[in-house]
Amino acid sequence: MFTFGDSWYLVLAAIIFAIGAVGLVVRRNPLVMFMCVELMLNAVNLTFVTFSTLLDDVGGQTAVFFVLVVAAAEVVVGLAIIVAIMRRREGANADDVSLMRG
Amino acid sequence: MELIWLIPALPVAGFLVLVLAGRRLGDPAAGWVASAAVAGAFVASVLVWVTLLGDADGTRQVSQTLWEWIPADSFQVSFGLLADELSILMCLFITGVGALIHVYAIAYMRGDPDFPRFFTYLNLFVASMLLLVLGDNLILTFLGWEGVGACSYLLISFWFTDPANASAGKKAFVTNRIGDFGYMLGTFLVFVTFGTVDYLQIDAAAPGIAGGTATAIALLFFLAATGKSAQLPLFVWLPDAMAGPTPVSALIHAATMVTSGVFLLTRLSPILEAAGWANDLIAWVGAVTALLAAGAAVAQNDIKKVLAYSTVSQLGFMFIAVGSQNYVGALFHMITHAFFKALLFLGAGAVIYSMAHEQDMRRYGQLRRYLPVTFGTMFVGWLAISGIPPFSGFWSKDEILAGSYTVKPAGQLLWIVGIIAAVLTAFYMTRMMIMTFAGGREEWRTEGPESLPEVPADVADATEHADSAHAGHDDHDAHHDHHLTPDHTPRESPVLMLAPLVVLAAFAAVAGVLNLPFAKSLHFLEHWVEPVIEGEGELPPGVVQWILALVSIAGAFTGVWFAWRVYQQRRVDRTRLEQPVLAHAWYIDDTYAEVVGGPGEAAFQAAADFDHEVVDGAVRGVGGGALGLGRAFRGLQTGFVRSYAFGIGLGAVALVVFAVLRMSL
Amino acid sequence: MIAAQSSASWLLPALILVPFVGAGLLALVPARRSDVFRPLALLVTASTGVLAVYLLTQFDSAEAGFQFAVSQPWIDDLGISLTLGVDGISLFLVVLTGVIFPIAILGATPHHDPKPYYAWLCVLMGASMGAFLALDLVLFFVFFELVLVPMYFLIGLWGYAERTAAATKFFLYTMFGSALMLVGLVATAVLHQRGVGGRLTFDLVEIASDPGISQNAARLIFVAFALAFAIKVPLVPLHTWLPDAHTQAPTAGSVILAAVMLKLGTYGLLRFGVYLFPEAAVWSRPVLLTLAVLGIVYGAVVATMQTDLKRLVAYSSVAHMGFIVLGVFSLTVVGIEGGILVMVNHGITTGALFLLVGMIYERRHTREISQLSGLQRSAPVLAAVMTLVVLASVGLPGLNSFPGELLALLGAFETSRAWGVVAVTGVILAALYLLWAYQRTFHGPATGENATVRDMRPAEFGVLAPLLVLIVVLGLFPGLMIDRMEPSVKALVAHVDEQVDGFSETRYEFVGPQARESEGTGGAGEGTGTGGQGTGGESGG
Amino acid sequence: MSAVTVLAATLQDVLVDAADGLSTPSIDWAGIAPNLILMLGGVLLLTVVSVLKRRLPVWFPAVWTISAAVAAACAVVPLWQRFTDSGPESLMAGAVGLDGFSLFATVEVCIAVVFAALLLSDYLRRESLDAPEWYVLVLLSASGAVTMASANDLIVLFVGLEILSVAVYVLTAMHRRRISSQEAGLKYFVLGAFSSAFLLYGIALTYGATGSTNLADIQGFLSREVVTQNALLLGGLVLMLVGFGFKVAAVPFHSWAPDVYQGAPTPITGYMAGAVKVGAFAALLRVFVVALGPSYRQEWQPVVAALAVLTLVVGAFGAISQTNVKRMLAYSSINHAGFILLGVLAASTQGTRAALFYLLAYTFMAAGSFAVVSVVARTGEHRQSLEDYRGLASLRPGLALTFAVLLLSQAGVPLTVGFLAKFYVVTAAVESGFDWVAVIAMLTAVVSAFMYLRIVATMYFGEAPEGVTAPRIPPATTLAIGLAVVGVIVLGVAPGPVSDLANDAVAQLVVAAP
Repeated sequence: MFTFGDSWYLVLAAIIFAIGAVGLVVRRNPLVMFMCVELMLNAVNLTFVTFSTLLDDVGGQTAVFFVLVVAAAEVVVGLAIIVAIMRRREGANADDVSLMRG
Repeated sequence: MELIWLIPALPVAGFLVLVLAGRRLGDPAAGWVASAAVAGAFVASVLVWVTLLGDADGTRQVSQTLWEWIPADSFQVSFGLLADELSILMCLFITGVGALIHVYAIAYMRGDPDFPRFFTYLNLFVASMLLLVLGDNLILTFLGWEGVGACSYLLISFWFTDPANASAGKKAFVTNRIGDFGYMLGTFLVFVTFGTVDYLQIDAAAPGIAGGTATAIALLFFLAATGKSAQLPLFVWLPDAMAGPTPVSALIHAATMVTSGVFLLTRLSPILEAAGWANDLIAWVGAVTALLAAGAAVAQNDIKKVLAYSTVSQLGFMFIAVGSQNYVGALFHMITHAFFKALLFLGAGAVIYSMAHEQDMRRYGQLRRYLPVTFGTMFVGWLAISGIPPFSGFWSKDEILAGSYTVKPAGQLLWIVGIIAAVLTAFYMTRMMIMTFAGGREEWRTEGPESLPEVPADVADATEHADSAHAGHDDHDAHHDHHLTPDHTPRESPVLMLAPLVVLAAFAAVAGVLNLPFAKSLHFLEHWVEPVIEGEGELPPGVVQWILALVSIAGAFTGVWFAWRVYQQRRVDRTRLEQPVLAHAWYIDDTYAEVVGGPGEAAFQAAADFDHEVVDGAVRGVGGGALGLGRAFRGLQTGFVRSYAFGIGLGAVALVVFAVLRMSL
Repeated sequence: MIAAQSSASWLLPALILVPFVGAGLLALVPARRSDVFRPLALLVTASTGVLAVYLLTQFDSAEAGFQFAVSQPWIDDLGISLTLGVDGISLFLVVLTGVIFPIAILGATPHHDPKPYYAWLCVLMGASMGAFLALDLVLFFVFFELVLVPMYFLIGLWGYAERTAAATKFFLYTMFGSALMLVGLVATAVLHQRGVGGRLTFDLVEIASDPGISQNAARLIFVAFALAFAIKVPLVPLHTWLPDAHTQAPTAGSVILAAVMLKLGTYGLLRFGVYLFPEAAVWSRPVLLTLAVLGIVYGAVVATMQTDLKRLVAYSSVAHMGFIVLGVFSLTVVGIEGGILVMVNHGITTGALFLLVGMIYERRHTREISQLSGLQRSAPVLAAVMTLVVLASVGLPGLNSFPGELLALLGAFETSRAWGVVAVTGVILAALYLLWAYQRTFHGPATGENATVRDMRPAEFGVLAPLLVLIVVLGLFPGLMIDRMEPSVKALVAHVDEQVDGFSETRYEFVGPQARESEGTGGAGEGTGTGGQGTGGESGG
Repeated sequence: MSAVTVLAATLQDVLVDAADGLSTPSIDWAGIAPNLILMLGGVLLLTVVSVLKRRLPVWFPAVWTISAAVAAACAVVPLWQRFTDSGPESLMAGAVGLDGFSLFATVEVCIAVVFAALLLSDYLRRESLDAPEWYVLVLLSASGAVTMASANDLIVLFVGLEILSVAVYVLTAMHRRRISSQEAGLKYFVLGAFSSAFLLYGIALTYGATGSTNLADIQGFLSREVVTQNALLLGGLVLMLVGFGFKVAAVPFHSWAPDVYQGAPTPITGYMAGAVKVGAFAALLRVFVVALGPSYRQEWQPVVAALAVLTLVVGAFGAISQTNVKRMLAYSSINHAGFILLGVLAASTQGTRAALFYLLAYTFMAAGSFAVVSVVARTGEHRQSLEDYRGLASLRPGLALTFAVLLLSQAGVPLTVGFLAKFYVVTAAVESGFDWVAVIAMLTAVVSAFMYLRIVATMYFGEAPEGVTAPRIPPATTLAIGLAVVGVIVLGVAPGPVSDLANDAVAQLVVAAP
């Protein structure tokens, strides 16, 4: 029966990564932008796991934990900064934040 | 024999003394110091001449090297003096005539606020002239050459407050520098050909020179000579040089500096020997110059301008001689010319001095009653220059004309041009004498120009314009400003001015004895100069020579007679003769002024603007471009987070595309 | 080619350090003691000048190699060392620097805050000395570029109206050239190490004696060097910074800029161009000769039409620099000696000219020629000195510029005739613009304020006196300089001769009167006379 | 009480069984001493301050930070001895590499921390934002940077990067009252996260291609296998380059830098320009030059060359059209990054040594320059435009002179460290055949020199507008500026000792250590 070859997982991860990247560029709401970053990081986790099974080496899976921890730390700090800015004006989005240019 | 260095050293010493103590010495004393220095140099020259006389004919060469001037590797130039027949001859008449003119100037320049400065420059001039003549190599001669050029610049623009004088000085210096262009190139070509610039070595190595090189060298040095001796293309500065005080005109622009061109070509005669057609060119340029200058002199109303064009013309004669390899004739005429031209200039100075510095001959008339001595001495000078035997001018000019007759391609034509010029010379000199000393009445008595003889308007103002623009009367400075008033009675100049006149008149009269044509034994000058001169232009056979002499005498008398009829008896209308084309010296100078002033200046200005707009503009453009590019980059920074993210994404895509490309190739 | 380690090895470092230490002292003196600055600066520069003259007396004029050489490793792993040395070529430039700085300080006083003014002048002196004495490529580059900073501040702070623009243009233009030179310099060392093996070194003598660099690479690097020096000289298309810098610089700045800093370019061309890359120098000779001649003629033509006196003198410097490059790239002993003579003498005459123009500016507060007239009437002594300096600058024989220009032109005439002939026209143009300028300012009626101009005070004359004496003495006795520089120049030309096969030294010398079938190989017109025997191939000329 | 002893005994047994059972990696605590000191310094500072809140003097956090940094630097010395004696070794089972390179980078980070602490103390008092958290974050980010510099494993490197970045995101946004600080923080955060995702993806692909995240293994793998058409490795390399490119502000990933440099509090900007660049470049060098260097450089050199040229050009030309001095220095920092990329491009020991020296030089120059900017900006940092510097020389001659020296050093004027740094980098580039890039670099140096000159000209040649009071220069900042200028001149005139250290540092790098 049809089993998904390893490369399929890699392609899936790449697609998810691309969605995350495009999402960050397109969307204006900082929270959604931040979720897109999480999406990209998880796509990388998928890639890690795939390679780990492929290479039959535990290193890949351990790396996933580090990524998760780092993602968590980013979430904490990121949300703090985003909330600090959004508290100034309701409904503000990323484009309003363009004081410095040129 | 070590006296040679004394000849130039004394004027230099005089110069230094005057530079340091000039102002304190004051009016007459500075003049006497200067005159003493030049007189001392004359005495030293005589002493050296006497010792040279003692030596045997071919061995009269004494050189004394003072120090190694430019000891550059293969180009060794020593600061050495060479006293041989040619140079000591020149020294004698330079210092002789120079001393006389110095004495004359003491009186002439009395009362001038810059009296000491005048004599400082005069002494420097004599020193440079002596170095020019005594130098034992081309570079030291060049030092003298440029020195006299600089001094003539300083002396012409001596009364500098008048812009015309200043520009006349500059014009003289720049025109001379054009000549010096030829001199430097000639010197380089000589060095490249012979490996040396020393005259003695050149003379020794000259026989083997190739024709082409010799011609090139001859032409280059002739260009230099035309600059310095005011020949056809570059003579324009001499008439304007009359802006300087009269003693300057006498010393520099008649006797000494202008002859340096002839001296140089004579010194390089061994090269000219092999120079082929260059000699003919020299002869013909001399002839044409003589003719044109004589023509121009006919229509000049400023007494000094007449003499200036006369000098250009007489120099033309000397170059005819040089061109026909008749160097003895050239030297002979140079000496006689020095005497009678200096005499005429100083006489003119005396006239100007006594006529409240009025230089326009049309305001003179009947001056023989007031200035007997001046008239007497100038009378002798007039006879000499017109070529009336037995005065010196006749013998030297006749020898030149005779020499020119036998020149190979078109000797006879050359002779004819010479004769015409001689006739014209007689005519304009007589015209000058009549208008000044004789003429109908005392013109300055009758007030205002309208009283002048019916001269057509355009000629009057043309010459008037020419005079004021170019010559710049002497009446410029504070103490000279008293204008000629009708009740002015001219008085004879002081004795200090008249004595030199008398001495010069004597010499002008008897100088012919130096080289009488009758018997070989009488050719003293020829024997004296013979060892230095290379090449011998042969004279026509005896009987032909007599015929030519008679024709030239007849020509002289017709010139005098015709001038008498026009100006004394007023039978012929003078204006038909004094055409504007002559008054403007065939418009040569005016065309130069037009070219230099018009398109010349415009081209220079275009270059200056080009430099500022284009070259500098390019640099400013680069700066502006950089700033523009910078502003473009600023545009990229929109301030939006998303556009930055897009930038990063784009960068990533670009790198991935690069990776894919790497994969495929 | 380093000469034997002669005794006074302290002399060269002292020449560089004394000014720098002086600058430090000046910086320490408190601002309120304003009377101390000028004497202290004078003491520092004068003592350096005395050291330079002492160097001149100790200099062994028979020795061709570098004397008083001293070497101290600086950045060892890159082979950069503090190597100093002086030979016939750089000797007189060092002495000129030593003499001109005290005179420039005496000649002009700054209008405001003298302390940094004199400090920057001392730094400038140290850097210039360093540049002339350095024998290590990087050390030369360090001083070559360090010179920019003090000059930038001198122009920027004590200059005239648009001084900022002029200072910035000056700094960036020269820095652009030296940026290329830096890469060229590094490439030289790297290629030398690759070609010859051994340790990476930037020592000039070591690289020059056995370069081991391929011909094309050497040519490319030479172009980079030549570009940097062409900007500094300046050669014509790259010269537009000079008039601006001169017009806006204070008097002392202009004097030093003309007398010393322009010579960095020409000295660089000679030392780091011809000596380091002889083959490339011979290869690029036509181009540089053309630029030199262009500079002589174009510089003079543009100078004629200038309305500002200082700008006119600046363009005259461009013309004089043309003579130097002409002499250097004639690649004959005579020509190079001429070039070096012009380098030194131009410094003296143009230095004096700028001091005089400064004095005129002090009296009339304008440099516009149109507003000046008849100054000779009101200031005769000033006019007399100006006449002497103008005649010297025009190249009157007997004064100092003449021997140099004559030899440079002769050298050019010998090997590259066409250029020589055109260059001689520069003689005419020089007379034209300088005398016309002199006439418009000093002659003519003394109108308006010109009549009340104060004449030159004895103090001012005292400042100029040494220069005037040098103008006359070096005009009549150039041998003093030529004898000392000859061995080094001969060694240089021999070095070029042996390094470059297609080139042989051209020398014309007097062989004697005996009529001999002329086998002269020199291309002297149609044929060489028996007398002169040109022993050189006409190459590239 | 007996319960406690029983509990302790069982605990004891468990530990003993565990000890001999599974093989935990041997921790060589001495090896990572500097990193530890920095991290513990941060943590302990936090606890001490929270415990003894009021009784501590206001200058305590600053002094603590400086002493921690100095202690870390001193800890490097014994390690240096060990490195010189027994050569490079990798600790913690290959996770951390102990070699001259990481030690040198550690010292550079410590210097940056000292400068940051000095500037922060005055800045916070002036802006009345006094809080110990700033110093804690500085110390923690420093330890992150050191981790990156000495990481011998890609994952450890990523973790170090994140520790550094997150701390600096917060520091950037911490100036509550300035909206631009928060804007900068947000921009830096979003884009930082975005680019570190790329970096991570790159690491994943490299892991996939080479089978290990350990740099030594990767290097071993590459030397064994002939990998030309390896898609995964090339992809991984490229994506990692995006991550590093962002961190180092190389064009086209630079657009965050001007805004963040301008928005962030000036001492933090100085710290970013110093420590963050050191950490990022150290990692870049270790990954590209060391791991992928010897056998695989033909692949990545063209890309890095392109990046270098773009960075140089945009950095220089962007700078000359600015009117805000802080933004000018931001663009000049990009230009300097371009120069350091030149060193990376050379991919040789000379290149790495040149990059290290340039980083050290730039740390001094950046810290000094931003110190002066923070002084002139006065409270609320609203005086940043070029006009505010007009006539500074007459108001504060000392400050103007030091700023002039720092600017001229950045322009590459001789006898300053800037010139030598540029000289080393150019030599390295020319040696490895990239002379055309070196030429472009020097030309952009001339363009950026125009910007430095504009500031110097405004300070010296302009007249100070009336009513402008001379800026007050607090003591600690004066010390910082003094240190920076002394560093710039001493290193410029006598680089001997330091450049020899740098030379030894790169002599052997931990590559195939077990």
